[in-house]
Amino acid sequence: MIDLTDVSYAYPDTDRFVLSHINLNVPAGTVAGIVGASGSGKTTLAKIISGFVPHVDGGQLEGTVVVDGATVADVTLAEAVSHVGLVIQSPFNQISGAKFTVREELAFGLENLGVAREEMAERVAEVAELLGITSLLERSPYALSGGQQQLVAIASMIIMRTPVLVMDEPTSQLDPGGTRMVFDVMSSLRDTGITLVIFEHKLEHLREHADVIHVLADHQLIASGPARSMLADPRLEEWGIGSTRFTTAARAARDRGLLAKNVELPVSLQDAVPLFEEFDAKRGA
Amino acid sequence: MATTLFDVRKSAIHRLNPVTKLIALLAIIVTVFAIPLWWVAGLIVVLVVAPAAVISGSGGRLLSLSLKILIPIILVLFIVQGLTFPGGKTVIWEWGIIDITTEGLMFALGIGSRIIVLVLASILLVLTTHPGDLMSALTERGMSPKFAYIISSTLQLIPAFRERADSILLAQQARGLSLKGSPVRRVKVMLPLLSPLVLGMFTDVEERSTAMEARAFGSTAKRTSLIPVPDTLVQRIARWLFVVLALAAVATPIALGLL
Amino acid sequence: MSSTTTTPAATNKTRNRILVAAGTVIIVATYLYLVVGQPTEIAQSSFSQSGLIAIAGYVIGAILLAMGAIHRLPTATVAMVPVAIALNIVVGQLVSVIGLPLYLDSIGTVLVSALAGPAAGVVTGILTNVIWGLTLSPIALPYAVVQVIIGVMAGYAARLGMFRLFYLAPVAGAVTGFVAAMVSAPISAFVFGGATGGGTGAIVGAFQAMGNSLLASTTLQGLLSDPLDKAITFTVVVLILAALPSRFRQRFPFVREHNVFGRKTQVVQHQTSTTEA
Amino acid sequence: MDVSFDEVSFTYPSGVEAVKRVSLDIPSGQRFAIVGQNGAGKTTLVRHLNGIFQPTSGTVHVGDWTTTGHTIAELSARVGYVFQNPDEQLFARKVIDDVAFGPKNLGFEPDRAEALVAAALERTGLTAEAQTHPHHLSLSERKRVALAAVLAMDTPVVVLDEPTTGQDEHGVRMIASIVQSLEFQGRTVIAITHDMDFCAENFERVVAMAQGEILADGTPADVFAQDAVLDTARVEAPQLARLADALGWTNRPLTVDSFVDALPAHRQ
Repeated sequence: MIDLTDVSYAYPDTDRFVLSHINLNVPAGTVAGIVGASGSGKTTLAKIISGFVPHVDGGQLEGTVVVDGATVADVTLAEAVSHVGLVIQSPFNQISGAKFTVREELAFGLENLGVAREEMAERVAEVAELLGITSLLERSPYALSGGQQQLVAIASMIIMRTPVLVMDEPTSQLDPGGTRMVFDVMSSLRDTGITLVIFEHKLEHLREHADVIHVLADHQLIASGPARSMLADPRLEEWGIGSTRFTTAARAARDRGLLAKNVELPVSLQDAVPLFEEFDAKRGA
Repeated sequence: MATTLFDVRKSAIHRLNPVTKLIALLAIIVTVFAIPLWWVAGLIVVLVVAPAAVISGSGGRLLSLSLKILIPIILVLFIVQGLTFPGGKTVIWEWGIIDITTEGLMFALGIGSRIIVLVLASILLVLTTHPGDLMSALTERGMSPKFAYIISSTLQLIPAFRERADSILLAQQARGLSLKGSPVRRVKVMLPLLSPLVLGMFTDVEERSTAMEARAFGSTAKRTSLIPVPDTLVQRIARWLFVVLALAAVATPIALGLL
Repeated sequence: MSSTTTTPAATNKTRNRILVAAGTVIIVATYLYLVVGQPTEIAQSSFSQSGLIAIAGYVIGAILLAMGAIHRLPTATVAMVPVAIALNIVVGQLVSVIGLPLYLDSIGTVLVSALAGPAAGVVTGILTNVIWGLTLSPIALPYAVVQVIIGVMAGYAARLGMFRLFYLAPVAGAVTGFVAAMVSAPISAFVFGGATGGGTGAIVGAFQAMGNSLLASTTLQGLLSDPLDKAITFTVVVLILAALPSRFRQRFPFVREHNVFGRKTQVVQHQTSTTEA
Repeated sequence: MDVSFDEVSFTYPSGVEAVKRVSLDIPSGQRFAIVGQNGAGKTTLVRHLNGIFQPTSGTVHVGDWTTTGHTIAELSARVGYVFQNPDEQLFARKVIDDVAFGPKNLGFEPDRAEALVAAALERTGLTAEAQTHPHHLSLSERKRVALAAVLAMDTPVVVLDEPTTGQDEHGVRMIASIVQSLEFQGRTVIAITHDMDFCAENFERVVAMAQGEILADGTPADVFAQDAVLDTARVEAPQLARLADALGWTNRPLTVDSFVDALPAHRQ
């Protein structure tokens, strides 16, 4: 569904490549997670996949980007955005501001495309149901909590029915409650068959929702692999991404000989529980 | 949260098509300025604006908002023109070097009556029309959707920006910035306040325009709208009638040789 | 930049040029008619249609200009205009909190003109007054043309390189303020009878008492405050722009094309752009 | 410097009662954290310390001062406040000038100001970026500039509003080490945080808030042991505490070391 071949990119008026020789393949219907330290080029990569680089930002783009069968550089931005949706970091900025209720805000993109009124109403109802925001439809988008705003932002992209959705740190500005709300809807999104690319810092959540993890460091895609093994990889420390306490604790336990040498390290709570079950609860009491 | 004056009610005036109200407002303004007689303005207030205000149920707010704007203007108008009107000849009251002329007061009455109509009728429109509905109605009639976007978005952004400006003011004060001192010092204070405000706001714009493009704002398709704007045959006829009345108002004084 | 199909764009271009030209002609004609063509006795009586001509000419002219200008703006600029308008309003209020005896209510307009050009300035200018009309008081509406002129002049000042040097900006601001005062005077005189506020009304009264006509008095009153206020506005804008990172400023196509802030490395390009302007 | 809240209530002009009769004594040199979901009143409460808010009733003491008697600018000499969003305060063209803004406002001797600025840059790992425009840095680095700007003011009390949001691993570690080092200098650190692991590992006292009230006050071990409190405050326990809980352990280790140390005792 997404194919990046040997992609390098430098912003206008600079010779410094913020991304170099990126090769990335995301099969249709899967969820790809991309992790990287602050400043590693995550936002730029999100913009490349969704066509804003080079169509809006200009600059020097090498290699080919093919999304949903279309070569992004060869089509117009209008066509590119019909293949890929982009949810940006700040829900405040994702909301257009052109509309006074959530219902109309959701329809904003469809109005721009000239979709018929009856169809718009149907799609608004459907997407609101999917994300569980039906009760917010008559509220002002600016009167919502951060988490609710982010759900509206995601809904406003889903409604465009793009086969691919890119999310650039969609929970970075949310409290734990809001974060959980956003990750919960990712499960519903999976069921719709959409292809998802998530850029995220929160490793525990990523473990639960992504199929494959790609690591961005030193301007390159430096490693990739299945979610659990990649997110427990000790090299993530060197790359400034870190690891969950589940991973660190299991690693320390293994090094002290408390766990088997060949143990598969956990990333999330679900991974960790079976691993430590042999340590009896009652004895510790 | 919007910052407009819109008064949430469901009166007959509120339910009118926004374009009908807009054309009525324009016709009223054209009429009072085209026939510059104070009693014409007075009649319009009594026969058109006041009844509409009563029907709308927003009369109280209309009165308090308008008076706040009008009292200083009208007061200054009568005092300044009464005292210093260049064409003033007939002195009706004098005290030392101060004298008030009839011509000056008549001039103030003429101008003042029109300002009163302008302010009352405009505020009534704003009170009874949600800006979002006005924008949809105008976009439906061929206004560029970019205008609609800018106006609606500004109305919703102002409170957010005011909040951010406050927050910056506090953040800098918390770093020891004092607002006291000479005017020059206070101009200097503007920099640490404005620079983060501007940079932050314009950085947001970059993100926001990306998000809008992702939602096909740049599309050249003919826009549709989710919420239909209500309209009736009577209103369609009324709108043409308003236009004819306004044109008649412009022509009358010229035809009668009053000007 | 996103590409558009050529044929409709070309016809739009002609239409937009006609709109801009018509708007400009109407505004200029309105001013000349009110100032030059009007016999003084009529202008001094409330029984004349000068008020109608002032409002109608300026408002229609400003709307035509804005209609012609808005189609030229890419989405990135359209998204910037609300921020600029909010800045006009929020800074206007901040200034009164800090307690400065100025308006500084067009900082956003000047800023947007410097970064995105005169067309963006026109749209920001007219819509600032529309927003004022919707949120505060309708008496701002007849003055929309003044903000439009500030936007146009700031945009051309930017093209001419007036924002490259710290001391040129206040000069451009003073000139803009001068024009703004001249253009707004007929509205203050014929629509509001000189009574737009307590302080300004008293000054107009003083000039009339000295034997000036109403129009002359409102013009003189405007000249007392506008050039100074706009000189300070332009100075504040140039200071803000200087404090912003150059990478941020250079992201705007207008800034790059017209070399608004100057750059040692682009001397050749700089000369071509100034001759064009 | 000791700070204390005495029966402090605060109601916004809108009528929202954000803080309800809160009393707290925070002794000099304590590392003190406040947790709770957005809207719980955490930020409103700590903003009383530098006079941004004045209590509707009750009193706030900073050392021997009562905040009502002093302006924000005066209180800034005693309480340094790092706002959540660095972009709301950074304005200068160079990192070093922004960091020097506070000390200059406080009227420090040039030598002292210079030394404090250099030390703050060093501590936040920004010495190499002293001449860079703050806007050219990443969010994680900009947050550290804002922190350096407050550290350079050398205040006896430092308030951190969500210092770890938007930080990568490197940034979180650096902030943790700064919190520890402030304690060595005897300065009081008060932090609001959503990161429970950061909280459990770096603070000696935790207060959980919900709806303007204090639900629990104690060591991290005390507070994170109370399920009812965590539920009401809508916070999750630190990762390893949740693991211990899922395993049915009665004790809840909060850090990697204490968890691993507890393992042998549980071995079957």
